[in-house]
Amino acid sequence: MQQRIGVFVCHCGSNIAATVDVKKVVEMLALEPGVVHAEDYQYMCSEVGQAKIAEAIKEKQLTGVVVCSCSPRMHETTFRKCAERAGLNPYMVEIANIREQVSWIHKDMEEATQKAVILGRAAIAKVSLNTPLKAGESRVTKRALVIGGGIAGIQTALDIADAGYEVDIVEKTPSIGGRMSQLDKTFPTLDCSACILTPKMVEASANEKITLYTYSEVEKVSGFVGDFTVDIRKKARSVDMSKCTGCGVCQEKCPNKKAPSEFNRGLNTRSAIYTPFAQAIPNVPVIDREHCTKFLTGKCGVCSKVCQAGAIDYEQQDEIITEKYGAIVVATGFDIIKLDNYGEYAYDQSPDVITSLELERIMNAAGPTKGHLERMSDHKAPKNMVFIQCVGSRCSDGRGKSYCSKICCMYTAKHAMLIRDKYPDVNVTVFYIDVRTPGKNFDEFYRRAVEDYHVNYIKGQVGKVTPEADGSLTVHGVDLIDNKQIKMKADMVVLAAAIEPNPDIRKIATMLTASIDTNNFLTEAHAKLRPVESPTAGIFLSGVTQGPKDIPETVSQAGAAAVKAIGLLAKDKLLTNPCTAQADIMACNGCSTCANVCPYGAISYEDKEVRGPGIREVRRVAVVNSALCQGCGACTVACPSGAMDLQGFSNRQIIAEVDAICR
Amino acid sequence: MQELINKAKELLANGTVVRVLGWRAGDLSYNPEPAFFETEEDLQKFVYDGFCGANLSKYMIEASKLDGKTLVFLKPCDTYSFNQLIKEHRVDREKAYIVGVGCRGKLDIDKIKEQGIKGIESVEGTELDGPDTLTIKTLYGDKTCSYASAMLGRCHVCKGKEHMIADEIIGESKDTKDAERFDAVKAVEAMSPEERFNFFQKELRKCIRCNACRNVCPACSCRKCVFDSNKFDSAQKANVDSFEEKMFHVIRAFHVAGRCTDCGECSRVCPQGIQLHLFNRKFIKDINEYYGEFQAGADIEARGPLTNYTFDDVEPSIVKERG
Amino acid sequence: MSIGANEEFRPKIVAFCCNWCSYAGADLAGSSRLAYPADVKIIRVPCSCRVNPMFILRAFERGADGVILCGCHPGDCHYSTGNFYARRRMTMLFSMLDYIGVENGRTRVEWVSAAEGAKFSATMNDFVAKVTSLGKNVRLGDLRCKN
Amino acid sequence: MKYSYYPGCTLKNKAKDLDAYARASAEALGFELEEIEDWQCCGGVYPLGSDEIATKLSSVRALNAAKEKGQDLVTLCSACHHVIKRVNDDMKNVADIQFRANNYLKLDEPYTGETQVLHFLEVLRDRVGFDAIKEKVVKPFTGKKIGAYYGCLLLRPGKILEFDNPENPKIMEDFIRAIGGEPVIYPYRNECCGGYISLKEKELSKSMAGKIMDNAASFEADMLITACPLCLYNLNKSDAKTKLPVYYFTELLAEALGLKEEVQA
Amino acid sequence: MTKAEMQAEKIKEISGTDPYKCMKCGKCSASCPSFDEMDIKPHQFVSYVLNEDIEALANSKSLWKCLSCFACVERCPRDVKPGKIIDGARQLVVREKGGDYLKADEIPELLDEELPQQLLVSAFRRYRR
Repeated sequence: MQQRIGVFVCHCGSNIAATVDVKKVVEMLALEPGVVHAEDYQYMCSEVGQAKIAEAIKEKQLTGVVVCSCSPRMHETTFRKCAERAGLNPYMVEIANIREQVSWIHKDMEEATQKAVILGRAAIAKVSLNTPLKAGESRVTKRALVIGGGIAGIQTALDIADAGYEVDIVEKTPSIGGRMSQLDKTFPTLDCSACILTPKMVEASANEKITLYTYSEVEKVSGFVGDFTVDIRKKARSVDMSKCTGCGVCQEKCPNKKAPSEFNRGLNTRSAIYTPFAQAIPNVPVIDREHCTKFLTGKCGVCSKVCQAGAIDYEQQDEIITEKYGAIVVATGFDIIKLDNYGEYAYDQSPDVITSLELERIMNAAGPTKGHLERMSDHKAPKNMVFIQCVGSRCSDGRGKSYCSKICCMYTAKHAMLIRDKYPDVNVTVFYIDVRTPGKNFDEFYRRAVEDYHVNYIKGQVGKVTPEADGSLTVHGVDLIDNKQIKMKADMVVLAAAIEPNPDIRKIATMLTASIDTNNFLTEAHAKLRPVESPTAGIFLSGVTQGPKDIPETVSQAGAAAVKAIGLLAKDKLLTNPCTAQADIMACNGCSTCANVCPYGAISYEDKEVRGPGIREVRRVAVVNSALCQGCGACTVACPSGAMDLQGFSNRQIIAEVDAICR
Repeated sequence: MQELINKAKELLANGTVVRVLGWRAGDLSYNPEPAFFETEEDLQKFVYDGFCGANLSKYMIEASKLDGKTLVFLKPCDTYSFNQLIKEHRVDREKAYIVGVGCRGKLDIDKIKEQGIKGIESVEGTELDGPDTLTIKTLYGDKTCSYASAMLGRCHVCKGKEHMIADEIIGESKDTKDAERFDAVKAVEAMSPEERFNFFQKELRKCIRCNACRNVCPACSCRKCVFDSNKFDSAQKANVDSFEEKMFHVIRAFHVAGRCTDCGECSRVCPQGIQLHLFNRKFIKDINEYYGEFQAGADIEARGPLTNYTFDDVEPSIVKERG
Repeated sequence: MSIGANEEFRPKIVAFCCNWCSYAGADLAGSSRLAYPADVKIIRVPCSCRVNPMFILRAFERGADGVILCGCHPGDCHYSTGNFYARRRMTMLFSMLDYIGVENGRTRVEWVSAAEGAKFSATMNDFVAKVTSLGKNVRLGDLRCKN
Repeated sequence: MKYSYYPGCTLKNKAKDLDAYARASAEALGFELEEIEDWQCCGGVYPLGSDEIATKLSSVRALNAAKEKGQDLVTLCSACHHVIKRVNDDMKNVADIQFRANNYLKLDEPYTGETQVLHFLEVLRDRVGFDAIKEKVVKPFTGKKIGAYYGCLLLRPGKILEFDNPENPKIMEDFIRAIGGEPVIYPYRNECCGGYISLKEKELSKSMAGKIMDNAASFEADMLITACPLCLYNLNKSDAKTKLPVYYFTELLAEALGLKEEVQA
Repeated sequence: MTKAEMQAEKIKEISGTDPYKCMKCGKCSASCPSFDEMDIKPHQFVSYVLNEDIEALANSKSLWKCLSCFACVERCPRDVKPGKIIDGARQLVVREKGGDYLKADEIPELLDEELPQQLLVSAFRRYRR
C-alpha cells in the first residue's frame, strides 16, 4: 500500500526551537519518500497541536504519523491517543526524540538540526513498516499484596481494604509496626509514636479484608500486572497461632534471655521465645531457633511445659503459601547504615556513642532504661550531650551515602528539645553542616529548639570523637562561623546515621523486575508525575523504599500508592501491550530455542497444519500467548530462522532505522 | 561393510525398518554419496569405506516425516549432530533405527592429490578393517600413501570414537586424534589484527555463495533460511543481497553457535576449500573458556550456552581485555 | 588503514538502548544537559536482548563506524533475564569480530540504569572518542572485498 | 619464604636497631629479608603532585627489582612503606604516571604495579600469623601495658594503604597480645606526631607528640611502640607531662623471641 | 587566562582534586592537628582556589604548617582532599626560583644527635625544590 505519512515537528517552546532549526527539519523531512504532510508547531502536545495532527490525519488520509518532539517516554501515549481519536491506529505513530537526544545536549544549531533530520528519517523509515496493532485483554485478580508491615504498608493496606478489596501484608519480622514502633515521640507535634501507631496496627489486624502474614517473606513472584502469582514463605514460628493466647508466660519463664533485642537495637537482651514488643501484632511469640536452648542442645522445653494452651510446636516447619494478586505494593522501608566506615566517631569504641535510633529506645518508657536518659557504659546521667549530623549522609567519597537522609535534622531537633525539656541541666550541642527543615511547621520547630530550649547549634562537621581515660568523650569539632577549632567534653554522643533502603530490596526488586537506583531505592515510573508507581506495571511504591521521607510524607505516599492500586483493581480487564512476539509458522522450525529464553513461559508448541505453496503438512510450531508475552524480544534473536518477530519492533523496522541512520 | 548390508537386509526383511539411509557409490570411486535404500536389490550399491565422510543425520529430518522407521548408519561424530537434532525436535527418535558404525578416520581425496599423486582412478585399502597404507591406482601406475596422511583435517582433532546414541554398534573404531582441536584457532588468534583481517579476507574472498556449507550443515536445517526470507529486509532488496553477501559466514556461524557440534562438514564440502570450521570452532573455544566446557549434542538435557546465563558471566569487554 | 587523528573525521555511531534503563538514562542525560557528540544516534529497543547481531553487522555494513549496546545492569533487567542473554550474545559476536580482525574498540556493551544520566553521557563521550581515534570503519564495510 | 626488603635511609643509620631486630626476628619466624641491591632513598614523603615523576622513580626501581625476583616487597619504616605503597598504586592505576615512569626507566618489561608491597607487620599478621608468633614467644611481656602508636603514614589514606581500619586499627594491638603484653587502646594513637615539621617548628611538634604521650599515659600505658624512626624521635622530644619510653616494635618482638641479647652482641 | 586563573588551574591539576565538590562541612578543619597554626584554615583552601586568590594562598603560613598527615584526606566526605590542595600551592611556591622555605645555611643549627635522616630528607622534599 502506498504510504501517506505526516510529520509534525514540535518547537517545545524554545526547548527544541532554540537549538534546532525546526523549519529546516520540516523542509528536509517533507522530501522523504511517503511523506505527504509536514508541519511544525509550538507545542505539539497541546490541544491545538493535537488538533493539527488529527486534522491532517483526516484531511490527508495519513497512514502513519511521525512526531519529532520530546522523549517517547513522555508523550508517546498522548500522540497515540490523539491518532486513535482521529481514526488512525494508535500504533501507526512513531516519535523522533529531538529534545532529550538533540536540542538539550547539543549547542551547534547546524549539527543539531542535521541530527534531528536523521532521527526524523529513522522514525519515518520505521513507521513505513508499522502495522496496525490491537491491544489484547487480560483479567485482573482483585486482591493486593503489600510487602512490608511498617506504617507505610499498614496505611496502604488500610486504604485498599477501605475501598473494599482484599489485601495481604507480608512482614518479615514477628510483628507489624516497623520502624515507627521503635520511635518514642514524633515531630513536629511531639506526640507519642505508639499512641498513634498502635490503633492503626489494631485496625489492620481487625479488618476482615486484611490478612497479615507476619514472620513471612516473599519467596517467588511470577506473572504480570493484574495477574501476579506469589509464593510466600511463612517461617516456622514454633508457636501455633490458633492456640496461643498471648499470655506471655513462656517469655517470662524462658531460661535463655541472652539474645540481643532487635527491637531495642541490641542495647539489651530478650528471651529466646519472644514478641518484639508489648503491643506486637499478632501478640503471638516466635522461637528464635538460633538462641533457643531446646533447638541448640535438645534439652529444655520449658516454654512447652508452661504453656497452658499447648501452643508450642517445636516440629513446626516453614510453609509456602501461593496466592494470586492484581497489584503489589512495596513498602519495605529502611534501616540505618552500619557505622564500620566511620571509626573516627568511635561508635565501636565507646558504648556512650550511640545512634539516634538507639536514643529513641533509651528515651522510650518501654526501652532498655525505662525511659531514663543515661549512659550505657555506667548508667550515669549525662551532663553534656553532643549530636553529630550527617554521619554517612551526603558523602560522595564511597564511605557513605551521597543523598541527604532528610529526617535527621528534624529528629535531632526533636531529641534536643525533649532532653532539654525533661533534663534542663543537660547541655545539648548539635554539630551540623546545614539545617534542612522544609515542611509545614518544621523550621519553627527547629527554631524552638534554639530559641526556647537553648540548644547550642554549631556549624561544622565533627572530625573525631575520642573516648578519654576518665570515661568521658572529647568531640573534636570546628565552628566555621567563628573559624575556631573546638574540643568539647561530652558524656554522650549521638550520631545521626544515614538511612538506607532495607537490604532485602535488591532481592525483592529482582523478583518483581522493578528497577532500583544506584542507592537501592526503587525507581519511580516518572520522578515527578508518577512518583508512586514503578516502571513495572502493577508494582507500586510506598514509603522510604522510594526515597527518604518522614512519617507524614510516608503516610501520604502510602495513601497515594493505595489509590493507584485501587485504580488497577477496580478494572475488570486490562488492555495488554500489543507489541508482543509472533511466530511465522511457515518459517518456524519448532526447535524450542525461543522457549528456552522466554522469561514468562509465554511460548508453547502446537502441532499445526501448515499450508503454503507446495506445502501441506502438520508441523510442530511455536505459539506465543500474547497475554503472557511482555515483548522483550529475547526469542526473536534466539530464533535461527527469524521466524519469531516482535510486533512494533520488528526486524525489518529496526533494520530500516539502522539504514536510515547510516545512510 | 558386508556386516552393515546384512544388518540392513535383516531389518528390512523383518519389517523393523522400511528404508535404509546409507552411502552409495558415486560417479567416482572416491566420491560416495548419501542415499536411501528401500529394497534388498538397492543395497547392492551400498558402500561404506574411508570416503564415506558425509554426516547422514541431517537427512533424518526428511526421513522423520515419512511413514515407518528408517535405519540410519551414523559414525561417532555424526551422533552428536543427531542428538542435537533430537534436542531441537527436528528428528524423531522413534522413527530411527540407529546403527553406529566404526570409524578409523575419513579420507580426503585432496589430501592425496596434495602429495603429488595425479591421475587418480581409484583408491584401495579404504575399508574400515583395511591396511594402514592406501594403494592408489593412477594413470601412471600404483602409488601409496599412509592412511593418516590422507585423512580429513577434522579427523586429526577427533572428538572421540564413542557413539552418543545408537541402537547397536557395528565395526570397531580406531583413535585418530593426533592434534589439538583449538590449535588452528589459537594460531589465528596469535596473529595481529591486521594479519587476521587479511587472512579472513583472503579466505572469504574465495566464497562463491554456492550454499554447499549451508546445505550440508546439520545445524543449518531451518525450514526457511533467513538468507532466503524477507524477514530482515528493508525496502531495498538489492542492498540486502549485498549485506548478506558480505556478512554471510559471520552470521551463519553465529546462528549455529552453541548448536554446532564441530562435525566439520562445512569445510569438507566447500568447493573453494575455505576453512569454514575456523569460525565455528572459535565460538566453541570461546564458549568453553567463558561459560564452561560444552559439547553440543553430547547431552540432550544440557541447556545451550546461548540460551543460558549466570549472574557472573564475563562482560563483553573481556574481548578487549584479553587483547 | 585508519585515518587516525584526522580532525575532519566524524564517526557514525549507532546506539541501541533498552527502553527501561538506558533509553531513560539517555533521557536523563538530556534533561540534565549532559552533552555528548551528535554523532551518536539512538535506536530504542524494548530490551538489550532484542538486539540481533544482524542489526549490528547491518549497521557496520551500511557505514557505521561504531555500535554500542546499552541495557539495564545485570540483575536489574525489566524482563529479569534479557540482558543476561544479550551479554552472552554480544560477548560471542564481539569476540568473532575481533577474531576476524575488526578493531574491538568499535563495539561496546555498557550497562546504564535510568538513574545514570551522567554515565550515559560519559560513556558516549568516551565511545565516540575511541571510535574517532580508530578512524573510518573500512574492514567491516566489506569483509569479502569483492568490489 | 624470601621477601625483597627495602630498609630505607634511616634504618642504615640512626635506626639500625629497628632493622637488626627485624632481621633477627624474621629468621626466627622462618622468613628471610633479602635486601634489594642498590636501593635509593624513597624521599621520605610521598610526592603528592600528580605531575611528579622523577621523585617517584626510586620507589619504582625498588618495586621493579622485587618484581624481577618474583618476590613481595617488605618495608619496615612507616614513611618508606607509605611512599612505596602509594607509588605502586600510581603505577597500577594512574595511566599517565605509569606511562611516563616507564618511558623514563626503559625497563625490559614495563612495570605496572605487579609487586605486592607489605609492611613487616603485615607479614607478621597475614603470612606468619600472630598465633604462630605467640607459640614462639619465650619471654612474654606479661603484665606490661603497651600503647601502640600508629601515626599517620601507615594508615592514611586508607583506600590506598589498605593496612587496617584507618580510624580504629588493631594490627599493633594484636601484635602486642601476641608477644604477651596488654594493649592499651588510646584515641590519639593515629594522631600526627608532627612529622617533618619538627625540623623547623620544634615547639609545635613537641606539643603534638606531648598530647599523644599524655593521652597514652592517661590510659596507663607503661610504654609506647612504633614502626617509624621519625615518630620515635618526635615522641622522645615531646613536652609530655609523663614521659613514657618509646621502642621500635621489632625490639619488643626480638626480646619476646629471646633474641635481644644476641642482636645487641 | 590571567596569571591567577592559570595558577588556580595548575593547583587543580597537580592536586588532582575538584574544589567544586566541597560542601563546606568543615570536617577537614575539625580534623586538622595544625589548625591553630594556620592563618588560612583547611576548609578555606577551596575558596581561595575557586576565587583564584592564589597569591594569598601562596603567601600563607598554612603552606608550611600542613603536616601531610592526611587526616583531612581520609575523612573528607566529598573526596575534595584539602591536604592535596595546600600541597599543590606549596609546590607552586617551591618550584619558583627562590621559593625554598628551608635555606641550606640554616640547617646545621636545626640538627641534633638523634635526628633521623628521614626527617632531613622529608623536610628537604617538602620545603625545597
